[in-house]
Amino acid sequence: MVDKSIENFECGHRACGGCGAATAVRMILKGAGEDVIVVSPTGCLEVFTTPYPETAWKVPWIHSLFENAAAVASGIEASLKRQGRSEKVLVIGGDGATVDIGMLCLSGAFERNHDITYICYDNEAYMNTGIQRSGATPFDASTSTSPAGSCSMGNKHAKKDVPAILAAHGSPYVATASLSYPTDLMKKVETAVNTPGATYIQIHAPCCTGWGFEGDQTVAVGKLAIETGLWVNYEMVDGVLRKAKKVKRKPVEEYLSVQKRFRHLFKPKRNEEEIAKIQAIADANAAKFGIDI
Amino acid sequence: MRELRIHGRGGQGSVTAAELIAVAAFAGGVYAQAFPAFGVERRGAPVQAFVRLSDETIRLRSQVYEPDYIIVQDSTLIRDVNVFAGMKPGGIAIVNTEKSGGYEAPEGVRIITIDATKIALEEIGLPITNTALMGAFAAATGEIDFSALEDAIRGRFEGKLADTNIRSAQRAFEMVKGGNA
Amino acid sequence: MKEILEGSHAVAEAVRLCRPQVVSAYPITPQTHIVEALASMVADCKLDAEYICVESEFSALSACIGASTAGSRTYSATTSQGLALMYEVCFNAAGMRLPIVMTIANRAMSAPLSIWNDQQDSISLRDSGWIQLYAEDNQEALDLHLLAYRVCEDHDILLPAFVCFDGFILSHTYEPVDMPTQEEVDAYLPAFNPYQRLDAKDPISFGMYATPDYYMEFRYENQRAMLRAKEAIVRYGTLFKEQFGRDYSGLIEGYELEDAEIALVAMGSICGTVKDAIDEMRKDGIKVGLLKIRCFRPFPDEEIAAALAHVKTVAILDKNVSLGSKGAVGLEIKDALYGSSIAVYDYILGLGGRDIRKKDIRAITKLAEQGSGDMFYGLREELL
Amino acid sequence: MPLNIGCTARPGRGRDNKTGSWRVFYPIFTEETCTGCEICVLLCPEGCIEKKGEKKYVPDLDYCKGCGLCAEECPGDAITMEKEEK
Repeated sequence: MVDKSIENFECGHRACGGCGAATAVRMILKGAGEDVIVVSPTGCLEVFTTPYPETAWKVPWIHSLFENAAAVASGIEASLKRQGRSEKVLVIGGDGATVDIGMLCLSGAFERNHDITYICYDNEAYMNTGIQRSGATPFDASTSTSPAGSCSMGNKHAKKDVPAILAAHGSPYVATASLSYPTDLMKKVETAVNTPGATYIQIHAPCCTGWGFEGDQTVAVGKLAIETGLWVNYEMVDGVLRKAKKVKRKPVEEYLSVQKRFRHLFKPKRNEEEIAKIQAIADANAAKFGIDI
Repeated sequence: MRELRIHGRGGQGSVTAAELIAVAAFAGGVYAQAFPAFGVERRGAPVQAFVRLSDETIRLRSQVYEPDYIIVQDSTLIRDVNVFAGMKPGGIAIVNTEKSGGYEAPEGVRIITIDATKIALEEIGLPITNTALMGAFAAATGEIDFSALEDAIRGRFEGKLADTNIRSAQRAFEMVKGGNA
Repeated sequence: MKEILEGSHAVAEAVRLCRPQVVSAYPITPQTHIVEALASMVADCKLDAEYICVESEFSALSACIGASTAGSRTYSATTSQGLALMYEVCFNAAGMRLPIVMTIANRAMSAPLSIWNDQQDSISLRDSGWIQLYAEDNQEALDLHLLAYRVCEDHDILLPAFVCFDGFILSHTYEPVDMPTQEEVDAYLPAFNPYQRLDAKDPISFGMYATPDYYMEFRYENQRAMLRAKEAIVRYGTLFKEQFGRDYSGLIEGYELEDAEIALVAMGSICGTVKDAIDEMRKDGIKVGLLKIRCFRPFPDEEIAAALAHVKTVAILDKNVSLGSKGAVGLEIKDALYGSSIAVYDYILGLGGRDIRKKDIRAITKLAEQGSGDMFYGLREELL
Repeated sequence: MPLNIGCTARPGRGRDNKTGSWRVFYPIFTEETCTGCEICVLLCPEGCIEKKGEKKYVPDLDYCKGCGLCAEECPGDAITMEKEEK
């Protein structure tokens, strides 16, 4: 049972007002419980929480490098095992560190099936360095390295399906969640942490600065992702899809139109062709996960 | 200091031979050093391994260029490799061959030929010639005791494999001792 | 007890005797025999440790960082490209002040690909904040692991260390070593006592970032710890001598150096060949000696300046080159002797496994006598 | 104060950084319409909203950045954002 009173994230951190990652991490730490060690790769979260000597972390926490969090976690887990200690090892990293530069270490840790939980807060670009695209950036999103232009519609590729990749590693528990659905998120973290072996959760964490919306809209934007089918909350147990959140789907433009990163799809004129492509992604998600009510 | 150079083909156990000779010599109270000519050669390619034996600590780390002894695991190597290169006068060359000789060695080098392949096939059932040649080396040079060699082989191989290898070494040892090689 | 075994296995035994709790390594030639031996020890319950079969060297050292911060004594081993892949992690481990010990079976750097020995790999990490010790033979390689853990884990030091030994030339060579017992090693090296660790009962944040207000001071503290390590190596080397009889009380060693007019300076396995060559040259009346550097980081500049103060000529044997400049040891020696009238010449040799013979040492000594140096020695002119 | 070896810190000084200075709008909580659901407490990115009594939730203005997420998500519309004017 998740203890919502747990508060292991200190005020005074330097996240943007309305930061999705900060909100998600507060929930993650509630779901994970008190007996936990957190590893963070380099990224927004790491930077806004730990300028020496001010740490926002009230649980033991370590940052080593950008791409090695899963390997550092592997070493911690091995050490704890050797010492007979009970702490759970939890990685909390962004999508850049997870789906791109840290993929090698992530794959290794999951193949070895260390008893760790890896949580990716997915804000769909490299926010720490100024909103460059990542392997988790959605199709057609404009970022500083996949800018929309007179002959570009933004990011040319679909999101890398890391949950499926890690499920294929034999992970006993893989889930997706959204900060806009806190109860579900916290329960999934609790489940993942208490499942032996390498478990993974990818959390949709809207970034007001990077995506271009006001900080008070973070939760609302996250909800729209779910309601349009562009983000699906599901669980995979031993590689088998168990549960996906069903919705009465809205058209994708309701999600796209509230974010500056998709503004080029609507201005100077509405681009029906591109919006249709994104709608097709949502439709495919709906078919794959059976989310339509 | 005495130096041995072993010529063989990848897979014939030249490095193991060097190591076991060093182990046996060390057991006899001698300071020994064994190392391969480090390479990326695969099975079949000509390879070398080296042994140094001395009554004092060996500090020298270069390869062996002027050996007192050589072991040639396979006489077919002689066609392409100058196995006798740099041999010291008074040196001993132990050559595995079915022939009885006819090799051109430097002045003063004694060549001992032995059909180690035949011995190995009969005793081990496989053409593993290195242990027979170690036995021949022990007999020809007196650098290592046979009992020390036996212990060294037993330290590396287990059970029946050790027994057959020791028998192979013993036969070669006795042949050379008896002047029948 | 004296026994004869392969250098890699001697190192693996030394590591076992040091009781690491987490071993994390990725195989690479010529380091493989060490990590294979350790894996066997774990499989046979001869070493009570977690052995993590990581997917890369990068992860190998990263996992050591995790295990070390969680409170375990850790070990890894690598060489060449593997060490280069760890580059970033090396700086990180040193900055986090983690007493990780890692064996480097020295090997050349690609390209061209070469599996053979020189010391370019560890030398290229000279600025990373790791203590660097170089072994002349397998006894020293074995012993330096004990010394390294003892020094690194001192709470006044808290630095990681490379124990470097030449790939193949030592790693694949059988030679006798005096293997200490577990009781002896336990008496020398106390159980791991982490200075601070990840612990839910006492949460600490590790690996924070430092703004310009703090960064330089952290680097300065790192530098100070490195300089303190000089004294610690001498202290624990002396302790080692008292307990085991083998003398590692110096950062450097002299051989026939007291009355030498020409000093050769070298690191690692080449020192043995140099000593034999010196014995021969001495018989011919050449007043030549060796200054062996055991500890390259921290660099014993004052000790070297004092040891070489009386010589006329110095010839440095560098198994590395800082491309566009000189050999790394040569540069350091020239710095240590700055302002003196000693002629100092640097020779790049033995790169990529090029064999070094006594006659080469004689030839270099002659070149130095003639005032010719700062060159690659032993090039095949017909290829150039 | 001497540096902590290895650039580490224990919890405590995180609160030294008063992020209240970032704020342009500040939240006003109305007890009358509050349902006590505590979604504001949960969603606040700062974690700076404290329960002080029945339906009495108070933001720590030393840290509140004024993002307005609490006001936006409050199901009872019990939180409104007002501009900081002096």
